[in-house]
Amino acid sequence: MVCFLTPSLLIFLLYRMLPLAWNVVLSFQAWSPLHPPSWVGWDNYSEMLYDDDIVWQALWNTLIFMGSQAIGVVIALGIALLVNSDLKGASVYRVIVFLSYPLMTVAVAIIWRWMYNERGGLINFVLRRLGIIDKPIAFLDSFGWALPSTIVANTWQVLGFFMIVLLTGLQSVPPHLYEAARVDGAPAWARLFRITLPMIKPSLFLCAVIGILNSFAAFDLVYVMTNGGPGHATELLITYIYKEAFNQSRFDYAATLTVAQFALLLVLAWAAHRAAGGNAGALE
Amino acid sequence: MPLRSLLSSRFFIVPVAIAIAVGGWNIYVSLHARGLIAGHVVDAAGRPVADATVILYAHDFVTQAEREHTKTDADGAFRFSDNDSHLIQLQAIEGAHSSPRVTIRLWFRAQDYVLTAPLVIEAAS
Amino acid sequence: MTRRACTLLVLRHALLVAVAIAMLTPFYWVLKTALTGENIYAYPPSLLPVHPHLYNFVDVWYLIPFPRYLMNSVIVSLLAVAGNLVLNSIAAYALTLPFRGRRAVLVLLLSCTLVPFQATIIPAYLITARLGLLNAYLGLALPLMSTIVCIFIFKAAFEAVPRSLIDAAQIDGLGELSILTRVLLPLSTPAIATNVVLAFIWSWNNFLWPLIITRDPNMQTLPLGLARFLSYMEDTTGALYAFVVMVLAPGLLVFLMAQSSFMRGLTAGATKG
Amino acid sequence: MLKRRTFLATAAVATLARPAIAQTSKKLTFLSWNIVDQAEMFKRWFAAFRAEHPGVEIEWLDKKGPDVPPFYQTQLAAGSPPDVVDLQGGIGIEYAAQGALLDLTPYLTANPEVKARYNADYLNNWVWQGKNWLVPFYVAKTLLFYNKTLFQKAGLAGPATSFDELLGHAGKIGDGGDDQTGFLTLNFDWLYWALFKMNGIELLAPDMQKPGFDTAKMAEVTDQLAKATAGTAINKISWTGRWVEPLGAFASGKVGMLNAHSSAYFFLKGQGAWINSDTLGIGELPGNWSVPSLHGYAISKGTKNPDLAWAFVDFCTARKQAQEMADSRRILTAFTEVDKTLVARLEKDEPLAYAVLKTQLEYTDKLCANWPLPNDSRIKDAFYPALQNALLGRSDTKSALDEASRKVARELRRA
Repeated sequence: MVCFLTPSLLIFLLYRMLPLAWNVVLSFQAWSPLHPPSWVGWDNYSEMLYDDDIVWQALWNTLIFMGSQAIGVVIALGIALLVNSDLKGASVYRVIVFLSYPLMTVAVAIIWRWMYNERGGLINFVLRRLGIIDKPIAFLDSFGWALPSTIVANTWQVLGFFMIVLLTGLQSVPPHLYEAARVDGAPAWARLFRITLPMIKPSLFLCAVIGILNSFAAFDLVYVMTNGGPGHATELLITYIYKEAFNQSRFDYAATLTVAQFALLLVLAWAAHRAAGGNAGALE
Repeated sequence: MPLRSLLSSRFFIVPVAIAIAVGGWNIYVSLHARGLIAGHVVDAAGRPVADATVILYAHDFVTQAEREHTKTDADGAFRFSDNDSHLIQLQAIEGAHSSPRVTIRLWFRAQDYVLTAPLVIEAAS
Repeated sequence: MTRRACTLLVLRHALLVAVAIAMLTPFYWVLKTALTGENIYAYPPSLLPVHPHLYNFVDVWYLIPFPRYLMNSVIVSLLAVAGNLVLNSIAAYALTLPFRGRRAVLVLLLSCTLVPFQATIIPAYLITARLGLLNAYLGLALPLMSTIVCIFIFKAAFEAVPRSLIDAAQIDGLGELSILTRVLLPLSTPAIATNVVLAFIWSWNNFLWPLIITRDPNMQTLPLGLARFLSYMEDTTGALYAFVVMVLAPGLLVFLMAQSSFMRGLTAGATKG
Repeated sequence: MLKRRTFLATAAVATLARPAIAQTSKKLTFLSWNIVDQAEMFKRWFAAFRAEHPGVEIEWLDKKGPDVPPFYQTQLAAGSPPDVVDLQGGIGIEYAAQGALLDLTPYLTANPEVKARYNADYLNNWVWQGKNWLVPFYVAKTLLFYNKTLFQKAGLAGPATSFDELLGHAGKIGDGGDDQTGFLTLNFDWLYWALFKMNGIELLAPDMQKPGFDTAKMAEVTDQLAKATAGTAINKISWTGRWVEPLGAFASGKVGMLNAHSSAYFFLKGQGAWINSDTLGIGELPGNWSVPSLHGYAISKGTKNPDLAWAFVDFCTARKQAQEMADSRRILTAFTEVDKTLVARLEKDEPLAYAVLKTQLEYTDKLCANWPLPNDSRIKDAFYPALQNALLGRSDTKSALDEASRKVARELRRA
C-alpha cells in the first residue's frame, strides 16, 4: 500500500523537493536566464552574510512577524476559552471569528490598505474622533507603524484558524480533570495553567507551525499592502526573495536566500516540535 | 444518499435558487434591452424647446466618448434607439445655449430608460 | 443563576460582542465604500454610506469579465478539492499502516511545508511546461492537488477509528481501497469537510501561480482579475471595492454553507483519539 | 461516494488539459505593460497587420506593471520569450545588458525613414554601448503642476525660476495653515531627480564607474529638502507615496505644487473637481530640467522570426497607428508629426490638456536621470532608501549620503 503514497509524493517531489534542490544547486552558481551557469562556490553566501544589509532587516522583520503570531495565538486562546462552553450563541461567535480566514488575501490587503488610509480611512477617523491623535497617522507610509499595521491585518485574518485549532485541543481535554481540580478548590487560573495548557500542547505546536508558515503565506498581503513598505520597513524574507529574483533578475542570489530561509524555518519547526513534547505530526 | 435528503440539503437548494434568480434576471434583461432612451428638453421657463440637438455620450472606461446626437421634435421630445452602454451622459444644445451634462446610470447595457426630469437649457450658457 | 454567575455571563457576552464587532468592521467598511457614490477621499469619512447606489457593481461587471474569471476559479478549485480528497485520503491511509521508513516520510512531508512557493516559480514553470500543462486548468490546479496539513488531518481521523472495525473488515476479505472507502471515510466525514474547505480556500486564494502560468486573459482566475483591476483603477472609486465584495461573496457563500460540518469536523470529530 | 469523485477527476483530466500552445504557421507574441484599456484599438491593429501579413497569428498578453518582470523573466528562462515586449523606464536597458533584447540598430539604419520619425532626444534614451535597443511607444516627462488659487492666496505670481525660490514658494504656501503643504513630487524611478540636477548634482561620475553625488552641494541640497519636509513646505508623501497617495493629495487641493509626468494629469482631472484652466497652472521646474518616463517597444533576442517582429514594431509606430494611440490616450508618442497634430488638435478642444502636453515637446534637450545603466533597479534600490532616510529626518544627511555612495559604488563594481 506504499503505492497509495506515490501520487501525493509525486506532486511534492515535482513542486517542492525538485525546486528546493534546484535552488540549492543554483545558490552555488552565478546564472541569469540567458547565460550558462558558472560555479562560484560560496560567493553568494558570503555576499548575503557580509555585503547585503537589507537581508538582515528582512530577517528581523520576518522574525518579528513570526513572533507576532504568538499574540494572535493568545487572543485566539482567549476567544476559544470564551466560546468553548455551552454558551447559547457560541457557534455564531465561532463562525463570525472564523469568517475572515477563507477570504482572498489580496482582497484583505486592499480592505486593510483602505482602512489605514490617511484621509478616508476608518482607523484614523476613529482615533481622531476619540481624541487619541490630532493629526492623521500615515500608517502604511511611516517607518514605525508600517510593520505593526501589516501584523494587525494578518492577525485579523488568521485569528479564526488559530481559534479553531485551539478549540480542537480544548475539547479533547477530558472534563473529569476539571471536576477533580474544582473539588480541590483550585482557582480558575491554576486550572488554566496546570491542566488546560499542558493538555493542548499539540494544538499549540500546530499553531506555532502555522505561525511559521504564515511568514510566507503573508506574501500577498505585504506585496499588495505595502510592497515592502517605506524603504524596507515591512520587507519580509519572502518579499525580498521575490524582488531579488524578478525585479533585480538575480535568480542565483534569490536561491541563496531561499536556502537560508528554508534552513531557518527548519530550525524553528524543529524547536517548536521539541518544545511541544516531540510528537511530530500527531495532530490531537 | 437518499434522493429526498439530497434534495432538501442546502447544497442543492442554494445553487438552484441562485440559478432561478439569474435566469429570471436574464429574461427581464432580454425583454428590456432595446437601447431606447427618451426624454424632453425644456428651457429655463419650462417651455419645450423644438429642434434642439441632444448629444449622447457613452462612458468608455476613463473618458466620455460622444456616440450620437439627435434633434428634438416639435414639443421638445427626443429619442435614441440604439444605446449600448450602461453609463451615459446627455446634453441638449440649442444655438449658443446648452444644458448641463446629465449622467444616467443604467442597470444593464442598452436598458430602455425614460428620463424623469427634462434637460433644462439655461438662458445664458 | 447566582448574581455572580449572571454578571460573568453578561461580561462574557459583552467581550464576545466586542470581538465580533472588531472582526466584522472591515467587512462593513468595504461594503460601505462599495455602495457609496461620494468622493471616497473626503475627510471626515462618513460612517453610513452617502447616497448609496449599486451601480458600481454594474460598472465592474462590464469592465472585468467577472463570470469568466469566476468560472476559471471554480474549475481550478474543484480540481484541487477533488485531487486533495483522493490523494490525501490514500496517502493518509498509507501513513496509518506501519512500514519501514514511515518516520522518514513524515519528516520529509513536514519539511516540504517549509518550502515557500514563491521561491519555486521558475522550476515549477519549467516542469509544468515539460508536462505540457501550460495555460490549462490542470496545470493551474496540479501544485494544489495535495496539501500536507490535510494529510495529517485525515491521518488523525483514520487513527481515531477503533482498530476492531478495521480488523473485522480485513477478516471479511476487503481490499485496501475498499477498507478506506467503506470503513474509514464514512466515519470521518468531518475530516472530509475540513479538507474540502481548506483545499477550496487555498486554491481560491492562489495569486502568483496563475499569474505566471496563464497566458491568455480568459484563463485568468479571480485573484488575478482583482490585482489587475487594482492596477489601473487604483482605489480612486468605489468600483474597486465593489469588485472586492464580488470576489469575496462566492468564497463566503461556500464557507457559510459548509461551516456547520466544517466546525463539527475540526472541533468534535478529529479529536476523539 | 469516492468512486463518483475519482470518475469526475479523470474525466476532468481528459477534457480540460488542452494541448500546450498550438503551434500555427507563424506566431507573434506581444506582451504589453498594463494598457488593456486600449483593447479595441489593439484588436483593430492586429486585424490590419494580419491583412498585410497573411498567415500570421498574433497572441496579445497584457500584464500589470509590477507583474511584467516576473512573467518575462520566467518566459526567458523557459526559452520562450514574447517576440515583442513593451518595457518602461530603465528596465529596457537592463534587459538589453542582460542580453535578452535584439539590437535594433541594423533595422534602424536599414529603414532611415523609421528612424527619422522619432524625436532624437527620446530615441537616444535607449542607446547603450552605441546601439539602439528600443523604439518609443508612448512617452512622458515630468513638469510642474501648481494650484493657482493657493498661489494667489500666498501672493505668488507664477512658478519659481530657481531652486531656492522654489523652496521659498513652497514655504509660503505651507505656512498658509489648514494642513496645506507647498510642494509634492512623485518618487518612483527617478522622477524627483530634477531637484538635484538643477543644482548641478550628478548621480555618477562622468565615466559612470563611480558615484558622483558625494559632494558638499548634495549635502546642502539634501539638508534644505529635509528641513522643508520636516516643516510644511514639502509634503512627506513625496518621499513615501507610490502613485495614488501623492496624486490623491494634490487632487484634494491642499498642495501648492506637484512634480509629476503628463499622464498624471488625467488621474488628477478624474480626482479633483476643482481642476480647470483657471485653477490648475502648468509650468516647468527651475532650469526646465525634467525626468522622462518612457515606454518603448523591444524585440526579444530569443524571437523565432525577428523580421516579422520588426515589421510589427514598424507597423505599430507607423503614422496611422501612432496617431490613433496619441488621440485615444492623449499622450505623446515621440513621433514628431503625430505629436504636433495631437497638440494642435488639443489647443482647440482641451486648453488644459494642451498646456500639459505642450511641455512634453519643449526642452527635450534638458532630460536628466536617463543614464543608460545596465543595473538601474539595483542602483536605485541602493541609492533611494538612504536618501529617503535623510529626507524624512530618520538619519543625518552626512551618514545617509555616505551609506548611499558606499552601496552605489558596490553595485557599480559588481555590474
